[in-house]
Amino acid sequence: MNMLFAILLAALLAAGSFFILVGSYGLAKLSDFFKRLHGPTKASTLGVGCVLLASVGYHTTLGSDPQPRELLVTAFLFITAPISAHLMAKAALSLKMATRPPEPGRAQTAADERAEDEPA
Amino acid sequence: MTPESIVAVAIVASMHVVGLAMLLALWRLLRGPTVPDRILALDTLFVAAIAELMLFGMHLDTPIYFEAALIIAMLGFVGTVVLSKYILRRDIVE
Amino acid sequence: MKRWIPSWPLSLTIFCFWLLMNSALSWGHAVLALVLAIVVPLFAARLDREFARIGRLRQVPRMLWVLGWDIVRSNIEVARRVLGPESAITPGFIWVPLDIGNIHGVAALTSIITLTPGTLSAVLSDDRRHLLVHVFDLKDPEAVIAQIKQRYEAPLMEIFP
Amino acid sequence: MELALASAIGLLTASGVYLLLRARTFDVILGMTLLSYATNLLIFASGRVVAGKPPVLRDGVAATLAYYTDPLPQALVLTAIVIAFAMTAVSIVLAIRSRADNGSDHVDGGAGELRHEARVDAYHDDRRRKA
Amino acid sequence: MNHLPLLPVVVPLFAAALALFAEHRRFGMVPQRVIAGLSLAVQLGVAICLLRAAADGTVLVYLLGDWPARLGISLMVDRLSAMLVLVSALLAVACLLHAGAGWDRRAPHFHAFFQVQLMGLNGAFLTGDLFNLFVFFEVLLIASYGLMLSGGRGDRMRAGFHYVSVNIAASTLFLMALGLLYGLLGSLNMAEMSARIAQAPTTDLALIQAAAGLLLLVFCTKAALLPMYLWLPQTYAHAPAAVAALFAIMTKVGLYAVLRVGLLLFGASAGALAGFAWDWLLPAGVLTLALASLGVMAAVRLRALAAYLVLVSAATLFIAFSLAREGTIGAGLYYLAHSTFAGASLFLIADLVRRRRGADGDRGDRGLPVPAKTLPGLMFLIAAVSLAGLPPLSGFIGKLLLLMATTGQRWVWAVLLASSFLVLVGMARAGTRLFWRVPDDAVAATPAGNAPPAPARRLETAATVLLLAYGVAMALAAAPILDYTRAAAAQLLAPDAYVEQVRAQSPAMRAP
Amino acid sequence: MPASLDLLLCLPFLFALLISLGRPRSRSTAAWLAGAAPLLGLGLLATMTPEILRGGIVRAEHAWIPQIGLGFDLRLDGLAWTFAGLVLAIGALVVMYAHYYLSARDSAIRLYAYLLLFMGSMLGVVLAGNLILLLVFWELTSISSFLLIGYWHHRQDAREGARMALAITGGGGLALLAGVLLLGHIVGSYQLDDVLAAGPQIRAHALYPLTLVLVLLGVFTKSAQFPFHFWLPHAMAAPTPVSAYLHSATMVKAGVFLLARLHPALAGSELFFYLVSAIGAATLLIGAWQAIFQQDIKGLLAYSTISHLGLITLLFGLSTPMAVVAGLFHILNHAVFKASLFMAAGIIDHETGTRDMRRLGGLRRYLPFTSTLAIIASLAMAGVPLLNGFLSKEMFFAETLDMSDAHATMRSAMSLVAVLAGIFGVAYSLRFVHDTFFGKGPRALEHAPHEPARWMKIPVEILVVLCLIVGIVPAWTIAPVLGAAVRGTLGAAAPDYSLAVWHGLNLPLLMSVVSLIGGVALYFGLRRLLDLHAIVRQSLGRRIFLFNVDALFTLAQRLTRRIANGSLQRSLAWLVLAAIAVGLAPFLAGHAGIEWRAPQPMPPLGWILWLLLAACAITSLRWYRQRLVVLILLGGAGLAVSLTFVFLSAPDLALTQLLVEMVSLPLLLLGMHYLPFRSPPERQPLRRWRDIAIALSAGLGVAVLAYAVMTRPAGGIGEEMLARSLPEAFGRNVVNVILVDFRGFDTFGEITVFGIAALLVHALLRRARMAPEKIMPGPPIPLPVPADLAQIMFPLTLTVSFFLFLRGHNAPGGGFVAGLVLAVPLLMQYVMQGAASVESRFGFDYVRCIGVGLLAAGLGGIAPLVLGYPFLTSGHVVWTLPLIGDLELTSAMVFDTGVYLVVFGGAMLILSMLGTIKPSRTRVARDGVIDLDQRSLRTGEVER
Ligand code: NA
Ligand code: NA
Repeated sequence: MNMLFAILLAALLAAGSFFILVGSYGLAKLSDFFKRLHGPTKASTLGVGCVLLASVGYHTTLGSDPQPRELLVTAFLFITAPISAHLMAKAALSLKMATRPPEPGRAQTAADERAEDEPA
Repeated sequence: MTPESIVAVAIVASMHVVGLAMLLALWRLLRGPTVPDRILALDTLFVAAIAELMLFGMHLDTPIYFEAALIIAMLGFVGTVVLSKYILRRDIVE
Repeated sequence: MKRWIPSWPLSLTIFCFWLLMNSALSWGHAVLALVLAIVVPLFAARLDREFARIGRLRQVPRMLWVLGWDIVRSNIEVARRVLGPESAITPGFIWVPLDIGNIHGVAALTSIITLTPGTLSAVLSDDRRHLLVHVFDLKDPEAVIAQIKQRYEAPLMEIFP
Repeated sequence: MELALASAIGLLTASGVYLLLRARTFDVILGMTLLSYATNLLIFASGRVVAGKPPVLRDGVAATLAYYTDPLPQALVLTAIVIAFAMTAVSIVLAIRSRADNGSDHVDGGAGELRHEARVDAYHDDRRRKA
Repeated sequence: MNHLPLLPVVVPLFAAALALFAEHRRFGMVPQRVIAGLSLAVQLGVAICLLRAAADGTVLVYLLGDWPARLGISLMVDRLSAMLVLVSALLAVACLLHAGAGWDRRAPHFHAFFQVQLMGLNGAFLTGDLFNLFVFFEVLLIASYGLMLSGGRGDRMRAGFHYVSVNIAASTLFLMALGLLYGLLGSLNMAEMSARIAQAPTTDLALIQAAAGLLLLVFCTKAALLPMYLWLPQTYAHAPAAVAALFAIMTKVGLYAVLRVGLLLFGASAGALAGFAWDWLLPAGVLTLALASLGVMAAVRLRALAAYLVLVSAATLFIAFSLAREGTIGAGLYYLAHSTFAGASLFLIADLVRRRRGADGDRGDRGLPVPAKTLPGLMFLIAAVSLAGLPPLSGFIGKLLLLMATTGQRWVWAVLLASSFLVLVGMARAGTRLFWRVPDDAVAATPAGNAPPAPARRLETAATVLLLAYGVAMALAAAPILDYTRAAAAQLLAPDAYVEQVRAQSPAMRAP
Repeated sequence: MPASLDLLLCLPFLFALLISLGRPRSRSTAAWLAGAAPLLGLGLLATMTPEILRGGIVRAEHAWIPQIGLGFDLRLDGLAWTFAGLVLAIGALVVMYAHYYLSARDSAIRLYAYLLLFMGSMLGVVLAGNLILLLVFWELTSISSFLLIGYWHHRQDAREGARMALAITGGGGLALLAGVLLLGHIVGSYQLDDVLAAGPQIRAHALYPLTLVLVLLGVFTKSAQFPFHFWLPHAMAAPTPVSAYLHSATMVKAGVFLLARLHPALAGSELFFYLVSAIGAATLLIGAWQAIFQQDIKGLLAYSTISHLGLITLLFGLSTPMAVVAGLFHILNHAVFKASLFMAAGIIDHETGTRDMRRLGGLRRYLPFTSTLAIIASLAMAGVPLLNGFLSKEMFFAETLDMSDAHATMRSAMSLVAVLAGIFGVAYSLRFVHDTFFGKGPRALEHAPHEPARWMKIPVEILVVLCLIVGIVPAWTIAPVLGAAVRGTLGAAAPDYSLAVWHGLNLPLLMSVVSLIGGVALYFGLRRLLDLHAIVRQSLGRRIFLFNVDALFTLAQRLTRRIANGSLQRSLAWLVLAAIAVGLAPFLAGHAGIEWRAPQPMPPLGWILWLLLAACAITSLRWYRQRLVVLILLGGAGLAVSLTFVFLSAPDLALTQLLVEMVSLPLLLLGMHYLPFRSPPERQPLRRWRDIAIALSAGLGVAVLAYAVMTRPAGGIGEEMLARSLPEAFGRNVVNVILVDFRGFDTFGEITVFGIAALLVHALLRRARMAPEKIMPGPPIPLPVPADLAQIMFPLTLTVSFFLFLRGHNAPGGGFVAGLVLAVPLLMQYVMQGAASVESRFGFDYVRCIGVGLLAAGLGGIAPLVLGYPFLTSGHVVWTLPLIGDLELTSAMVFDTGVYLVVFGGAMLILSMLGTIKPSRTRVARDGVIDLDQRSLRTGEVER
């Protein structure tokens, strides 16, 4: 294995694990749910992305698994992560965990606000 | 240090860092305080698990954990979705 | 042709997908991939509710590049914020008005907003004209809206007319 | 490693048993789920604790227990997982039908619930009298 | 290659799958019933062939997947399993007849469940592999849940939850025991395990005993031995008639497993562990018998009484088997078949009574006497005589055989006879309350809006008569049956030949 | 000759069957049929008489269960011949009598059928040549007498009497069974001949006392001996023909018959002597004394019967040959006069409508003929000379005096008892005669009584004539019969005796005179002293019996309700406790304990995983009442378990566990919707601590066992599987090879379980209408963006599913995993788009899908059968195709396809059924909607 390549892999791994850790750290540390929501959903995508990239590099060079199949993992993660985040945010809003601004173009009344969480 | 050993060390270190990340997520999972927090923590655990799986595959130099990682990436969000949907509507299939 | 291959991009994706998934490239797999590329979309098409169109894919590579770069950039930004003092963060919601109507486009846009660190799409209004976005560190709402519309929505409207 | 796995199995069993002895259908089902984790790990453990030697044969490696873990317990666990899932499905459906038909999610139905409440009341009366 | 041992498992499975296709309102019930009937006919035929093949003492070994028994799963047909397969097929004929009178229409997927239940029973009786036994236990359990619950509502659901929960807990224990045993012995084939137990190092003995103890505990739970019998009266009293009748053999599966595992794994050649379980099975059986007999007396509903009688028979069998001699086991096997048929018939009679009496059902303490009672009364009398162990029916012979085999164990006698007495008193009271009462003041007080009594359906009566006829036939043909059961017992008590035959059977095309 | 013996026994049963199946329209046809059986029987018996009188024995033997020495062996000797004649003759008379006795409302068919059944059973007892066969018929008499006593089952007293008789005689029968088995055990045979020949051997055996007591229990219960005598008066609720038959001549005589039958085997010991004669004497006295105070004629006769049975028992107890002769003689005499008395009582009842002596009296004027007959029979009962009763009573007196000097005290006591009983006997006979036929009365009758039909009296006439001629010329009439009986009983030990009316002036005659005078004096003295009519005697025995039975039933009920109270928690707690005990037992029993071995070192990463698992498990206990929270925690535990599998070399397991988690979570959530929001709090610290203790012990136990097993050296059969997997089963993923090949049969069963579970869910939910506690307000939420993304994913997941299916044999995957990978994304579609929307487009019949899957798996399994290989043998083909290359096909793939379909169909059926439950509108309207502001952030549910 090429030294440079090795260092590159190590760097990718370091970056990946760093972002994963930061995401979790944010999750643990931040005080508000919506702030926490940013940490893992983001950092993890890049973090896991880096690790997967490293894995592709590693297995391709070692020849035990020449296909860059890990890309598929990334692809799926990129499709599903927004779904998760979207629904978690919706759920949190439904539980009134944050006040949300009134939707433009709609008169906002107290009664409406409730109806909004469960749009008519 | 050979390139191999550098990578090997990096892999093992990364595994521990990701493990640490999982512990942080675990803390949030146990602590809450709200249900969405716990859901989020579980989601994070799943994502971290993908990384851990790939790292373990590299550590053992085997592609055998690919399927498991693929499944988590592909379907790990199911838990998050149904739990959130339960909060939203209770009847998750309408 | 439409009857047998409802969606070329999908068939192509599946073809590549199959070849990628299997550990070795071979003619056998190519044939199998071809078969799947024809059969699977036939099945999947039955679930499609809106049959949204796909336009020119010219913008895709640039899009991906911009997206990748933004992800890296804002990941670092968010990491910095997370590691820094929490009091420095000023989160907030904004409604982003949407011009894009194609459902795939809307989906792609919300995904991109969520995937780029610092922003997170929370609610799509019922008329699909507005998207509620949570911003991690909201300094200038207008700037955020402008950036979203210009960097992501515009090219997406070209891909998903 | 064995110590950790054994203690985890023990913990899961204890938690599962405790929940199994609760009075509500859902809690009982939760108990069964935890117990099934414990069971699966226990069967799995009967193939001994071997890290990093999955039983997927590779060329050039002798197919012995020196290089691969015992595959049989794994196959058993797979069967057990599937059956446990089927049983969970049946019990949850039964729980909701039982509640819908009998008006109570107490494991012993409405009568059990009344009995339970009477016992709780008696306990409180007792406490009050002592106080 | 003789595929006979396979058929009792595969035929009902195919029948179940086909029955699913025949389920359509457009087709009506006929195709399903035809499938079920054909399947049962084949099973009956196969069972008879198996019995004849096993009668001379050979052990048919069927290597599934053509792997040697230690590697794969083998089906084993010895005298005992052949007999039990036949008993369950005979019982199933009656239950199917009864259900065919209309219950199968009301219970969705009835025929699929029924066939799978048979598949599970047959599989459990035939398999030679301990984990496979677990699988077939689950097969027959899931089908039994289906049979019990499909088409039901109300209290049956609660009883069902009880039944399912207890069984899941027991299955969990089963798996734990299996895990431990594999870890200790490294095999799941019963014959193989038997050989390995004999050579186990002394330091492993306590562990093996603990694991095997858990295993036997599971079987005892299924067979409803004290203190794990509490689920049974609940369940059986709430199951639909045809199903409760079929369930009469379910406790016998547990007993079968105790017998099989106890005698094969911990038989004479098991060294230090030989016969370790029997010592405490006897007192447990005696206590169960006492409580079950009291339960018979206490039962207000006929179905509950029948359920406690199932318990009585199971406890009696535990006593017989725990003595582990050729005489007692041989007698026990005769009694097993008898009690299965007689117990089942009582469930059918209870249902007949229940439906004829309208709102008061099969309650003994109030309600009108059974209308048009001659036939049901007669059937009840015969069933009662048989179950109480009075002559001249199979029950008497069964009890007689047991008593003869236990001469010298006076307190076993005392318990058996006392239980007979309690059952006699209990059944006499139940019978006179249900069939001999006339409307009195208490009855006049019950609301007049009783549901009109349902008519007797011919098929249901035929099913009951068939079950009772089995009992009569068993009494008449007691000699050959006893010869067989004694030979079966002898075969069980000398497991070495069995083990040898299993280990010697080589695959068709592979190296052994 | 043997054939006619078989026929003799079968006749009653045949005719019973004929009557009950033929259901003759006219009552007289029924009566003729019923009468034909005993008459034909008597004819048959007559053909055998010469042989019997010659001292021979007629036998008929058939094998039944030779292994246990039970043969269908009939044996007619003198004793049997006598009794058979008695049973048949009196039976014939009773049938005739019954024909006139029964009212139009009573079912003649039923009575005759039961009577014949009883007659057959009784004949069986008499003819049995094998003790077990005797027992069979013995119990049959109990059953048929139960039916006969309960004939008028609309009457409470009839039901109670029947039950009492069954309980006592049936219970006694069980004791007798034990006794007989012991006899067989001692002798080594149940053949009567063998047993009778083995008297000394039996009496010398250590088990003799027990055997004797058990047999006597049977005898005494059947023959209504003290203290079991009380059932007999209550059996009088039976129609009078039944009483006349059962309680004079047959059923109660079965006991004393057995005493006679087994006399050579059992009698002759001190124990026998004291036990039997003491009981007999007690019964004799108590029965006679009680009889005096009865108001019901049948009650009086019943107690008199008890007394006479006591007398007979006492005689057999004395055991001397002459006593046996006297006993046998009295059996015959008593049968004759008591049957006639019962019939007379029946006539009185029939004609006056009452049997209460307080209302009767002076019947002599209305029924002169019947009265005469009854008076003669009563005199026979009292032991008046020139009547048959006198003869046997005189012999009895003589025997009490004739005891050896060794039993001097006993001799005095018994003589006294005899005289006393004689006095009482005269007294009650006198009471019957006086209160019924003389004096004032009858009172308050509906119509004046008159003589019954001619034919109804004939049986009484015949019997009374018998009383007379036997009493006057015994030697010409009864002597041969008695002789046969005595020979049959005693064999060579039969004594010489003379049946003469006049033996000269001797002590027994004096005793007779004393008892006659004493009896008259007692009766009239008692009348003077107290108002006999005012005495209402409660039967103490009945009260004790009912008290005991009630106590037994109450005990049974209390105990059963207390133990089996239907509590699931109790069932499960017992199971767990039993498991703990069983697991602990071997270590307490003193086997060499566990050999502890050191564990492998644990990497830090492992501890992280351990922490994840342990924390989730324990925290779930803290939160279990909040269902949503605990499900999330369980999700964490599930992930930890999956990761454990990953690290411990089980990728397939990890995959499966993950997928099952993904399916179980929606499953539980779907179910939760229809359950209350949370578990109510528990505030029973004791209960909780108990459960905690149980849980901890169970956990500790499992952990210890697991540790001990894990640290043992490996050596499972799995190693051979590893070695043979690739060369013989052509798969690299050994776990999958095990699933579809080595142990494919397990998988076969497993998918059946899965499919059936799904079908059960379908059956349970198909038409169920249910409602959640409360529903969310408003219409469903559209989720266009997640729906679109999920829809894009769907074809990809389909492809992955196919991929996993194909690769399973060589890499992690396989049919089960692939099936779930297909199901989960489809479930997502249900979640995002709603069930109706998906099913309208993607209409799958999941039930059929399961069916197809099961068929495919089955067909995949049986395919090798065609080639002569066993079920599930996997074949392997490599096709080399142009362009494509080698195509590997294993027949296990067909099987795996079945797995795939069943799993997919099953999972989808379960989830879609749960997702499409039809809400119960009424419940929804009643329970209302959730106030969203009431929901707690902490638990996500409404807090109450
Ligand atoms: Na289970
Ligand atoms: Na689970």
